[in-house]
Amino acid sequence: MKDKSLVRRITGHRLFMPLVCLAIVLLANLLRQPDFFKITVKDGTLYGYVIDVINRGSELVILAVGMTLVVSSSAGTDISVGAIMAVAAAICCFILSGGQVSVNEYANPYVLGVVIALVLGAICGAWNGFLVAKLRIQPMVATLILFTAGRGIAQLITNGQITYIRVPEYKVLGGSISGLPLPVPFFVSLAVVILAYILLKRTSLGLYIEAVGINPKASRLVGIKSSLIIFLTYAFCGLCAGIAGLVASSRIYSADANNVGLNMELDAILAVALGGNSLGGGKFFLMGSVIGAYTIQALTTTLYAMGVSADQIPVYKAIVVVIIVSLQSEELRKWFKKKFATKKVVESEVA
Amino acid sequence: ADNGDSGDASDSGDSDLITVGYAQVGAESDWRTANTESFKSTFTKENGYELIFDDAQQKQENQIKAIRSFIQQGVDYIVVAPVVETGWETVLEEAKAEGIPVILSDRQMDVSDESLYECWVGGNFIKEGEDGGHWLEDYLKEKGMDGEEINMVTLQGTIGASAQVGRTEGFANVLAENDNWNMLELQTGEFTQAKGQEVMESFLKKYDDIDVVIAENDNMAFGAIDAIKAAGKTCGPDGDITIISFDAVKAAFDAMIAGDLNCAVECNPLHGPRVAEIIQKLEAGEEVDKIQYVDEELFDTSMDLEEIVKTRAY
Amino acid sequence: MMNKKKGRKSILEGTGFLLMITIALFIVMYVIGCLLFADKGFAKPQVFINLLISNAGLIVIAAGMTVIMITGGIDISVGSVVAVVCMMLAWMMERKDVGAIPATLIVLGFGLVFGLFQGFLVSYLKIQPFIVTLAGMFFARGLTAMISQDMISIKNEMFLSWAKYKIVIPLFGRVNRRGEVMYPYIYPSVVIAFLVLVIIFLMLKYTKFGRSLYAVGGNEQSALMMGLNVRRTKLYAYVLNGLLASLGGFLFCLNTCAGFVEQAKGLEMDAISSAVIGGTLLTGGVGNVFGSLFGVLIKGTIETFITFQGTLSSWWVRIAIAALLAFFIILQSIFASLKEKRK
Amino acid sequence: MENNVVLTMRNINKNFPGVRALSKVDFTLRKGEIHALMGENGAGKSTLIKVLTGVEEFETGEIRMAGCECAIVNKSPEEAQKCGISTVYQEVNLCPNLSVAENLYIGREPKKFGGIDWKTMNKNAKALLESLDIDIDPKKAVENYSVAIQQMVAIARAVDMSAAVLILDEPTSSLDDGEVEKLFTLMRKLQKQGVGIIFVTHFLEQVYEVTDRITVLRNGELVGEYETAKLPRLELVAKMMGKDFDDLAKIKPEGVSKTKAEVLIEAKELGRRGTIKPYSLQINKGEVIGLTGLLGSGRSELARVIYGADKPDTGELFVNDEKVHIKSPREAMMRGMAYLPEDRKAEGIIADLSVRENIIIALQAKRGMFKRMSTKEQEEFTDKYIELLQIKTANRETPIKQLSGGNQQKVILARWLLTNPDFIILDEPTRGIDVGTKTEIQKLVLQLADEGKSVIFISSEIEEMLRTCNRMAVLRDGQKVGELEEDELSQEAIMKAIAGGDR
Ligand SMILES: Nc1ncnc2c1ncn2[C@@H]1O[C@H](COP(=O)(O)OP(=O)(O)OP(=O)(O)O)[C@@H](O)[C@H]1O
Ligand SMILES: Nc1ncnc2c1ncn2[C@@H]1O[C@H](COP(=O)(O)OP(=O)(O)OP(=O)(O)O)[C@@H](O)[C@H]1O
Ligand SMILES: [Mg+2]
Ligand SMILES: [Mg+2]
Repeated sequence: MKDKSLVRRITGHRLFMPLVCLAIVLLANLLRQPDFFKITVKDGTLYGYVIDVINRGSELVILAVGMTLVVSSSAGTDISVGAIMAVAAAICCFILSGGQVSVNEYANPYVLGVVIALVLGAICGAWNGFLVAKLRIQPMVATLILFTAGRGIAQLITNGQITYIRVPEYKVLGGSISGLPLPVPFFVSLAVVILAYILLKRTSLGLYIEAVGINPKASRLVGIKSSLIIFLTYAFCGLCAGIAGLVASSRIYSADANNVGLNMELDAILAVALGGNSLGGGKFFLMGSVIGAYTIQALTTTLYAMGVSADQIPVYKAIVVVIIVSLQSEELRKWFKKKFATKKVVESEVA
Repeated sequence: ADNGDSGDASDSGDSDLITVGYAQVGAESDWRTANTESFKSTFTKENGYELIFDDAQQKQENQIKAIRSFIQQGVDYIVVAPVVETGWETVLEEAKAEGIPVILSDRQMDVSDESLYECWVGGNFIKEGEDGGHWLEDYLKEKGMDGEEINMVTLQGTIGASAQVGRTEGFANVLAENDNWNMLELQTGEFTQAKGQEVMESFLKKYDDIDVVIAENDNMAFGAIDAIKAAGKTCGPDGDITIISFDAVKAAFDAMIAGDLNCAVECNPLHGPRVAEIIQKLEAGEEVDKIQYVDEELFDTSMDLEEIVKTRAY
Repeated sequence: MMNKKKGRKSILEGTGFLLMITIALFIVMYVIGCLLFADKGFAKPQVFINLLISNAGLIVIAAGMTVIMITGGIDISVGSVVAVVCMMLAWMMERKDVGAIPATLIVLGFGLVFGLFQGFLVSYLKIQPFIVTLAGMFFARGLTAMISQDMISIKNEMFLSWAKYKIVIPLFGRVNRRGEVMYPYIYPSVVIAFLVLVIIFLMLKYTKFGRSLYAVGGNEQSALMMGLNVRRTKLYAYVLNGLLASLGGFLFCLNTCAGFVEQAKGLEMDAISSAVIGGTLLTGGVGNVFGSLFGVLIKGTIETFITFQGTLSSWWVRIAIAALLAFFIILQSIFASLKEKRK
Repeated sequence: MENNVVLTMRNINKNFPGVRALSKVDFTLRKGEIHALMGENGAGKSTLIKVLTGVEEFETGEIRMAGCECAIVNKSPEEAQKCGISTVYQEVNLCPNLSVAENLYIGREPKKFGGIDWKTMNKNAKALLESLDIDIDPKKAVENYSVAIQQMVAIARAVDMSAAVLILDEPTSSLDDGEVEKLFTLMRKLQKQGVGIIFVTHFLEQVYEVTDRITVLRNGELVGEYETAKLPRLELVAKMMGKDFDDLAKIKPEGVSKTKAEVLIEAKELGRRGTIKPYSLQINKGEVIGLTGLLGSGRSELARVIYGADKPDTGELFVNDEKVHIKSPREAMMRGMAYLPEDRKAEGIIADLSVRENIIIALQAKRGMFKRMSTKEQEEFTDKYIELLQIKTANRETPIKQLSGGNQQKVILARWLLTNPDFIILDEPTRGIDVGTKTEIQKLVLQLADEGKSVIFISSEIEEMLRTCNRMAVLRDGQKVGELEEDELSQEAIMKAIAGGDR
């Protein structure tokens, strides 16, 4: 009896399904190619497919955190995060290179570049927030503006060139430090997740965001500034995109306006959904989104490892996504339960 | 220019300027930016041209729209760097009906009627691929490895892009002549550094003994270099892995000078002057060749790269 | 007295209002274009007609998107569906020697089945439309690559004759540089697009299914409790949309006559933004296909502005399009909130 | 099956996670009978109806209808309608974006040439509404009308469709006496035509006025079925509550007139274009002011501009003699105001949040974002109010949307009491609340006043107002037309003032 309730508590937990899905993806690997889980040590850092997943998934995790809040508070998605990543990367490289196409030392202090990039990311987010919260434009349409303009702005900043920062320290954010067992991006994403978690749990912001997302009218009447909350989530999402942009830029020690964060917005939204969050706003599970992000990355890395051609990967991705979301579907579960229940009744009647 | 229509741009203002509409692909790479710059600096008012520039943001639909718009604006010449090779019949016929000559740049067009365009200017991607292959043959011979089993992988460009198709095909031609060459896997890195790096990481985990990496553009080669280093291996002339790349942008010279990259096959983006030459010929009523290759070279670490890079425009 | 005031208010009420703003802004914009680029011939009828010719496919797709958005859903797979439709057409006709008519029927059937599948996931398994169609988007794009990684040109004669058949409008003739008289012309795709628009308009306004779409979008729970079959309504909406997406793809293919992997990337965003500009709400329950037509035309006009301008760098093009889009969206939102205040 | 029976439900069981909503419930509906379904909040009335009409599935049991050989199971309201059951659910369920006419006829639109005949539909709608004395434009979207009008529209729809069975789940909760009377006339007409009507209400008078039979539920179990005429009121209440019930007529301490005339809130020519004409109103400390008027007379609007829920565009507001500019509910709240909105579903509950979160959210917002209440504190408060207001919920973490209508209302009330306001606006606080609790709430209001707090009390029930209010403001067509002092208050005087005969 007690066991059953424990099982039920575990299976009923909101993170259960997302975790199961991640486990299934990993398990499939174990069967197909056991060396997926082989981890060796190179230069004092761990090395292997699993580490790749953790490493490459970092930007997605960071974006998913911001996206979760946006989805929760405004019942809409921010499709401009990929473009904002490019903008942040561009401004950072522009400042550090002083306008040159390629430099071997910083033209300006590193901190300056990073701070301005993050501020600009937040400003882009704030612009989205202004459109959504103040002008009441539907989120997807509001963010369509920066989605369209973002890469243009990034190109404008870098004058259409890929700007290289060939300074070893610049690669640290997206690389690894010997002595640190895991790549740096993982720690960056960890920091973002912890920061967001503390912000949401130590203050009542999390509650406000959910309330506004579920019923903005009622929230206003209980004294929550709905539009301010929505605005803040977008600004925060922009900030997250800025951080992700810096990591992505550091990986290639350059700003590639066309390709930094390309199509990342879709994966970020997908991560939120795979984490068991409703895109209709309201209740959110931050950890679910994080797990969702790793699930997507695990899938991508797996498919690469299996040698699936990159332009056919989407087919497999689609199939896995459909299976995962179907598994999480309330309706399907109900249907199974009913089938199962009737069977049980029949059995008991026989007995 | 001849006229007939009151709305034509050629009639208004400086009627002695030749109006050229240039439908560019976009600004997706440094190569492309250099290509655009070459056109903008060639077709200036001082040189007797008026350039109407259109950027298609990598979308064919947009280019078709732009060409239709050029026709309505009554330009004298239309230059197109097609996003893709296919699907131009209808709109080119519209241009033909209006009597506007069309010149292609960079990529070719697959049309049933060759008279729909005047000529094509661009690099020879197949030759680039072959050049890369032949360089490798020589290089291996030099190192005395010509008899050995050589394992290689390819980071392909965006599948379907002319550069990808041509370079893959060209290299495959050379590959077929060398029985000891063993192509382990081809995978697309979509012409980007980040993807190139990701794919290379995956290759390195799968195969322990990669000798050669063919990167179908420089950016992917940079990604591959990082991945190789992260895996604790070395590359370049003194390293475990030989890397051949294409395009030869300035950053590639930096990589070769740094000793990370072995060889870069040039893909020349400076088409503007060549197109201007052709237009002058057409204005003079002369015939022009249908296919016009621009000159392209190959660079490797045996050359005096420091000097060469100073002369490079892109 | 109160009543009179109410009567006047009702003119501004309802879905018609945003549509009116959209149309008015379109006209203003077009006139500005004519004045700005008078010397370049912006005012030529063919310039306007080209908007329709180049966007015939998009018009049909936006109509389908409008239907979906009215139910409160979204479909971001349409761009990929267009790609796969074009690829299938090209591949069947060029590689497999299938005739143009059977090939067309097959792709329409494909769209139907694709829509059915997406609709099933959305309405019966209650999976969020964005995610379902995101998966659909991935799937269709990947499928395109699986069919062929080549660029395939369509050379099928019957197909090309459809694509190139000019319907000449014997008005506003002018003489071209060869001394021939040129009349404005349209292609059959424009006629098909308009037919589709009219049919969808009538369906939305005059059939039970059409009204159910609005009811479901307005409040799904209420629609259910009022005795509508919400699931079936949504399912049919996605099936219809799938069909329209493939038909749109067919028209798109008439314009480009080719199939390749990268085709029609981002077309879904064009369709969504066109519908929104035309007054359709992403939240559901409000929308009009003719609004979406004007949405398409407005986006087309913005692009035409930029080609006529003709000196912008690549990045300025993106920024300019976005700026005009922002200007338009913000203006619309201001008008809408003014109306809200007056209420 | 007896031959005059149209519907029987036998042994119906229905569980929600953690709640046994219905257990072995039987129900019989006869031809041409009006059958009241009674019970406290959360007794399972709405659930029984939802089970019957296919909104919710049930585990075991049997439903039979006249004319059908075998047991039926409705999978959706659509199927129920096909069986001849038409329903008005407790929460108004209309499509806000569609016109009134469409809401009336959707799914059964008049056709012409194969398409919908809009002209006929609008004409029919107009006629149907006029038969109920509702004078609104059927072409306008439903969202333009107040809850009460919407409720009338929903009723009109159900009545117009009713074939064999008509179900009305608390249709009268937001209607005034006049409207209720109209509804009853209609019900009687249908009764004569042989339609069986299930009627849910918490108003005992209404039960005794129209119904023939009563079925009482308690805690999801059937208490019994009685003929209305043979069941005295007090006995009915006792059956519903499971215990005896002291008479609630006199709860207002007679003669304790409020002598303190300290003004807490004063509105001077406050108004908002299009909704409420400028009015002045004084609210003293420790006073309960009632707002009365016909449907749509602007009672809610009057209150909303004080709270800043709607921004006033003329006039001034003074709190404690200090002139204030309240631009948002938050500012009003910080000045010690509270507002329990009329439309519970749209403006009250935050559906997916738990009972606990719904209760503490206002106090949390008042304290500020960075002063998060500890979980322990939150739980203590929640438990206190669940106990105090007898909120029926599986536990404090249950999402509020899973509570019965009346219990949701109690949660919202708890939310505001928790903020310890000086001035509270209660817009229809007893809507959908059972007799027992209703008395509790009325007592609570008086207790608040005793503590020196001021209350604006809006209710469509005049008796309730008489019991609680010290003073009443009368509204007509968005205009305050008068005030009635304590000693003038009587049913008659109020009716007169509302009707506007001699004023
Ligand atoms: N969707 C649901 N999920 C879980 N529990 C529910 C749900 N709907 C109702 N309940 C529970 O079932 C019980 C019966 O609720 P029901 O709505 O039938 O009460 P009711 O008699 O209509 O009360 P009221 O007079 O307040 O409307 C309540 O305890 C309620 O909490
Ligand atoms: N009979 C009616 N005809 C037209 N509009 C009405 C009618 N009744 C109400 N309304 C609308 O409702 C608004 C006022 O409703 P409000 O909610 O303030 O009324 P109320 O006095 O609070 O009554 P209740 O709360 O019982 O609905 C008016 O502005 C009007 O638009
Ligand atoms: Mg109920
Ligand atoms: Mg009211």
